[in-house]
Amino acid sequence: MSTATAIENKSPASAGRFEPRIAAFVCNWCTYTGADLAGTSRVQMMPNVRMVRLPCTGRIDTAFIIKAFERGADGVIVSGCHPGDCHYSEGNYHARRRFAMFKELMNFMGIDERRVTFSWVSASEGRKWGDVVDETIERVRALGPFDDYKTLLEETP
Amino acid sequence: MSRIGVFVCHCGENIARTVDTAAVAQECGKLPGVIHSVDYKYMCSDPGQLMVKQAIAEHKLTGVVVAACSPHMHEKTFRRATAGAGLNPFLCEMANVREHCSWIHESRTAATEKAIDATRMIVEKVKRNAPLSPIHIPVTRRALVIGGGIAGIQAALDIADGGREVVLVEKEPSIGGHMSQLSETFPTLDCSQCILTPRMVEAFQHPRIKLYTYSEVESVDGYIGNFKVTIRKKARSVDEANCNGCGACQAVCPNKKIPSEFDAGLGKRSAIYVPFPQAVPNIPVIDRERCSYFRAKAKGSTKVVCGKCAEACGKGAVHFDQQDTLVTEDVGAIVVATGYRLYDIGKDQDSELLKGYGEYGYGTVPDVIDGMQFERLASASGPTAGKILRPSDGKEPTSVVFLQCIGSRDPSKGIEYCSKICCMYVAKHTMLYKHKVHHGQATVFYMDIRAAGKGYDEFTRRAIEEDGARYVRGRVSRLYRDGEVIKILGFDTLSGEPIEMDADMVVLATAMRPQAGMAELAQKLSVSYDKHGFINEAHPKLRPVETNTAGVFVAGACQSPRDIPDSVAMASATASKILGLLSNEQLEREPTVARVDESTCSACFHCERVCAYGAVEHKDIRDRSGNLVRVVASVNKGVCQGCGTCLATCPSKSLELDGFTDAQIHAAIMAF
Amino acid sequence: MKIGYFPGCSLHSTGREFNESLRLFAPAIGLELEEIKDWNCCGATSAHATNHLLSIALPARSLALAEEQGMSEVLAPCAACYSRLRTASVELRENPSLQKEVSEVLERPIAATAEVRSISEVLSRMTADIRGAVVQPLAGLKLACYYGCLLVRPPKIASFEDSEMPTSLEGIVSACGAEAVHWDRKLDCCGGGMSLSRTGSVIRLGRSIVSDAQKAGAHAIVVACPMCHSNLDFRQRAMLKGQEGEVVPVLYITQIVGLALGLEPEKLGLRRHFVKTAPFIQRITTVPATAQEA
Amino acid sequence: MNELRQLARKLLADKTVGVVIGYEEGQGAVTRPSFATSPEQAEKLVFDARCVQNLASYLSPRRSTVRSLGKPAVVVKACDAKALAGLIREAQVKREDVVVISVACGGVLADPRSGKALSEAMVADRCRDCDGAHTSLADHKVGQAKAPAFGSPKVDARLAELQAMTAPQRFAFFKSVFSECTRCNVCREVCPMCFCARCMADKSEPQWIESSPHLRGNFAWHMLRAMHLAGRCVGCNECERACPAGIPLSLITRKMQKVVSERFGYSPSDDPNVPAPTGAFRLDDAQEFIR
Repeated sequence: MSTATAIENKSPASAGRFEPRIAAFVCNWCTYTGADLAGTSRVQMMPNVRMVRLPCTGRIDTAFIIKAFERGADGVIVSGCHPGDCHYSEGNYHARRRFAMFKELMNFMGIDERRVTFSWVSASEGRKWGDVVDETIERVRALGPFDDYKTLLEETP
Repeated sequence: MSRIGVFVCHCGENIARTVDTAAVAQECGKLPGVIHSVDYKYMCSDPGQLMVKQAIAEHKLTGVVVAACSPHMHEKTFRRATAGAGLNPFLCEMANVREHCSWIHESRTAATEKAIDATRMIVEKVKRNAPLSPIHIPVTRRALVIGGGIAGIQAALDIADGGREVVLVEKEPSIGGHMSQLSETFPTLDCSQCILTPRMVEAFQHPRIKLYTYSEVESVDGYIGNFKVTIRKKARSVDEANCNGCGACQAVCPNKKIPSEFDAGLGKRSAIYVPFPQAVPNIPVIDRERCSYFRAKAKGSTKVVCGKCAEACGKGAVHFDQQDTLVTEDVGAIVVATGYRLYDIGKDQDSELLKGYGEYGYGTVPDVIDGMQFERLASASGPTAGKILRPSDGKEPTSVVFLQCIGSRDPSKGIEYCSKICCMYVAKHTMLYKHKVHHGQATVFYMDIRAAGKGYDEFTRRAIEEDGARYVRGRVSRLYRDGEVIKILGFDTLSGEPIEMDADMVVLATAMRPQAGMAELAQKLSVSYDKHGFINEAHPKLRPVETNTAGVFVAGACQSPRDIPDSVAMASATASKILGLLSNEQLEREPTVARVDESTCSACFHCERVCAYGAVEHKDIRDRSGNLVRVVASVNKGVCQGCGTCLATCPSKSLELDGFTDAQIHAAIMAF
Repeated sequence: MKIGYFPGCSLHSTGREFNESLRLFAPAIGLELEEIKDWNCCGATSAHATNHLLSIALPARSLALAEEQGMSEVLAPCAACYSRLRTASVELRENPSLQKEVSEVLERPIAATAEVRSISEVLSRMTADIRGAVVQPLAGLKLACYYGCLLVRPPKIASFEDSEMPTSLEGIVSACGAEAVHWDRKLDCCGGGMSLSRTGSVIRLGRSIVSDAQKAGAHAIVVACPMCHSNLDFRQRAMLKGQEGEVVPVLYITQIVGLALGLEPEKLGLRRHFVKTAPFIQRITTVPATAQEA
Repeated sequence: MNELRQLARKLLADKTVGVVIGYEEGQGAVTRPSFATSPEQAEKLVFDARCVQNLASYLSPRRSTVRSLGKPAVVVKACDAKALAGLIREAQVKREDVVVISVACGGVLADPRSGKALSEAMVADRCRDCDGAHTSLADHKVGQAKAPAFGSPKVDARLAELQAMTAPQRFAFFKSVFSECTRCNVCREVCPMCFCARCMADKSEPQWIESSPHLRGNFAWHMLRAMHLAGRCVGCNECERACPAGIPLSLITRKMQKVVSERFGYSPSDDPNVPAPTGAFRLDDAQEFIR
């Protein structure tokens, strides 16, 4: 039995519960470090998040979020430094405007905005990071798989 | 074709307990482009690093992925190992399978699955990593200090003593700043000028300090290590080289009734003047606004009016036709030490935030003065030769009331912060008053007594217990003149009783504010500042004397209210930072910086607008014959800090951030 | 000028003369008062100290009625009513969720579009009209204009003029031909609603106000608040017990304007005061000739 | 009309400009953009309710052919002026490099091919909330400005309808309209603010927006287009007019315009000195959606 099959068999998904796939785009200085702290503090959380580290939320293009959905994400977390804490002073302020517009656009397009969590998690908020992760997973789990988006390609007339 | 090596670490049991590291290595070994995939107990150990180095050589790896702890922990370690094997260190990245995986999950299957995904995403990213080399920028090994108060003087002396040249710019005719106006200093009551004057002279005579007084910074170009500063030397109307400071010109000046800035308006000076006897340099300046010669000229009169000073000068040093001159200085680092000014309680304010004090008659009640004026009254070199006398009638006040927090800690007046020094100097004032007027009674209205500092609380206790200052916790709601006395209506919040009392003189501990024009200066330096105009430090705890612009540092009360020891400590801290910076011929910087694809840049300059560092420049594209074809954006690698905000803002995706390129991020998402 | 009118309870009881005098002279300066139909208590009594929602909802109801009745401005002469109405209006505008909540409580929409004005604001806007309508200039009269607390404070609510150095009443008084004296107690507290519960305090506070007006040579104190009036007028005898100096009549600003417009003191309610106003009225009627010439 | 021609003639005759960008009669009773390079050619200029095109888009540096004709004078309506201001704001056009001829416009037709007269029913939606005033950018003003009075834009009612739907209903709606999109890129070509030398949608390495006309790529395209235009779109609705698939693009642009206005207090302006909301921020920007 290959390892892959072994994983498959023991995967929680096989227990019948839907396990959403969540992509996380986080800044290096606050949230990534906060998630490191969650690790060193052994804050337990659910394992459904896959993280992409970026220097700053200012770097996070909304195309990343769309691409994540295209690649089968059921939910997305975008997280960075609290206002005033940005390592680059202002990156998160620019990002905040961009995210505000994107959030409204998503909602308008009929993409359930609960699929995306925007959060500020500082380097000292390991516990908060765990909460953000678990809340997002539970919320997206309740919403179910994002089949609407996943099937877009096949549904094209 | 990529040749990636994957190295999965057990971290003893830290990772291996929850993550099936062998399975991770095995699965990742199957990924296209991965030609070597192993797991090991401690990748960061010497044998572990050796494994990486040997694999690079043996398998001719083009990229290294270490699935281990956080990159914040060991990225440097593995990049060093990678470089040691002759591969560009930036071709090595880490997948975080400890802090972000094994430590936070219990399910071995789920954690293993996650570790494989995380490693795969990094593998795909690394396939698109490019070799990068650190950026080297040359350094001009001199520094500029803006502001010649105690902070600026200290910074200049420390840098100069450390062996680097300093350009010290002061906008007033003399260096010395506010400290030169003070009588005695807390908590030791030593004479301010006695400790300051030697420093001023030392700065003046220092072979490595170039002093520009009566000068201001006109513009600043460039970036860390390479600033070009234009300084406006305002026309003194006196030839600095020729003047010997004899003072004959001041003696003959007919216009002697001008309120002296140095004496906070309580004393008088002439139109040609040296601000105070110990001024450095001891060279007068003509106040052109008030000099009869210049006033007549400004009115268009062709007749020569006055000119007595020029006649009196034995050295022919008075030059009425002197003009402002601009000089340029190249420096590698800059210290902002522009100090403070005091809140004016008047009706007209220079900021919309500030409201003034209508309840204190907007500053129109006689014998209501501010702390600096009291300093001048108490100073032996002051207008009353150190006697405490009321400005209105010269009588000795037998009751002086001191009000703390005037403007400070009062959002309704526009300032919510604490000015920090007032509790201490008010205590000092009550003592100086008691020492000079033995039968006098000092009363202080305070909100809290903030006397944190070495010997500070003892000092305020002394004011109360030994020198009998009466401290009333509460605010004064109204002040007005009632015949000879000033009526004070207030409230004692400890007893809960309203207070109505008379005073002969009232001293307001008005809030400390940044100097006028701070916003303009900060913009010239592209450093950030708060709504009050205080310069923002780069990090409130860990980078307290740096600004968000590399190479620009901040010292003293222009950053927030500071007392003398704080200002001096900050100044020395900036000096040590700068000496470190200037110890190199070249600066080396991480190559995580943005660059522009000039072929697709549309020159909309959105990038320029979002750049917090002013790193985006306009670049002219010319054809072979030198004709301007178009303009594009260009990133100055010396200034860019690598946040990448410009990338997400660029509509045509014409910017890239080395280390975090779109292709790298895209690949990671595609591997999700 | 037509304006919505919120008299409030005081102007129907202890401050009757405030209401009567205003209504009496208003037509002469072209001020048309349109009383809000079915207005209710402003909540100044105790609501604002007991329940925040109630303190907003009570005045909000009257404001909502004003809106329904098409009023863009509402004059509330009583300083306490003014303060409560204006507080409600400011808070409702700043806080959409409160607006929603209040609207639900009232079961009617409320947008707080009607601007709440004080008597000093409205009359100081109309000084030209007043000046034009004066038939009995109050020349030679020295008046101490007294603001008290709520007319100009807190600054966030009563933002119409400088809350630490207001001058609107002085402007109105000058338009009537009188001289506004410079004095120091015009913003002091009169004791407000403590008249019955802490009479001692009211007398002590009032004494300092009245004495300062005496010292400034004022012939009368001018007020724009029924509470100030009742404290300074009704308690003045007690305040001045054992003190030197003449009593100082306390008049509403509207009575002053009424006198200048030549209206009968009787009809302006001047006979209802505790501090006799007859000597004061005497002064006016003896100066007209000189004043007219001047 | 004579006034316009006279002005164009003069500008061309005294060589103030090399080209006057305006409108001329086209085939089938519609007007088309006109590029008059000589005083004689100025005679063919017309302006009336059929002149729907946003001529500011011809000033975009992408239009190198137009640029080669020399310094342009451009005929602008109030809506076009906002686009021109946008181009100046974003450094694509220098104010001094263009002569602005503002024409009084009482509204244009939604469909100039209809041959109908301008009326409440026939007017272009964007004219409904236009004040019709001459732009402050105008170097020359032609005609007496008058505010068209056509009631509020119909797009707002449609927006409200969409807003009233559930999210899945809206998703279904956009799926149905985007399924018509062939990615012909006309919306981009006609947009005065789409001046990028290389559109991000044409970038292939990496490819953020799939280029084939399937629903997944279409969603990415229309969402990212909306993001790129947010705070920059001037609401000229040329994209919607030009779209051969009849996709109601103004729903999206109008929605984003409202978002930007409500959140950042910015509305399209014909003053190039009014800073755009993107690339700027306020410390107290609302962040109720951020945990």
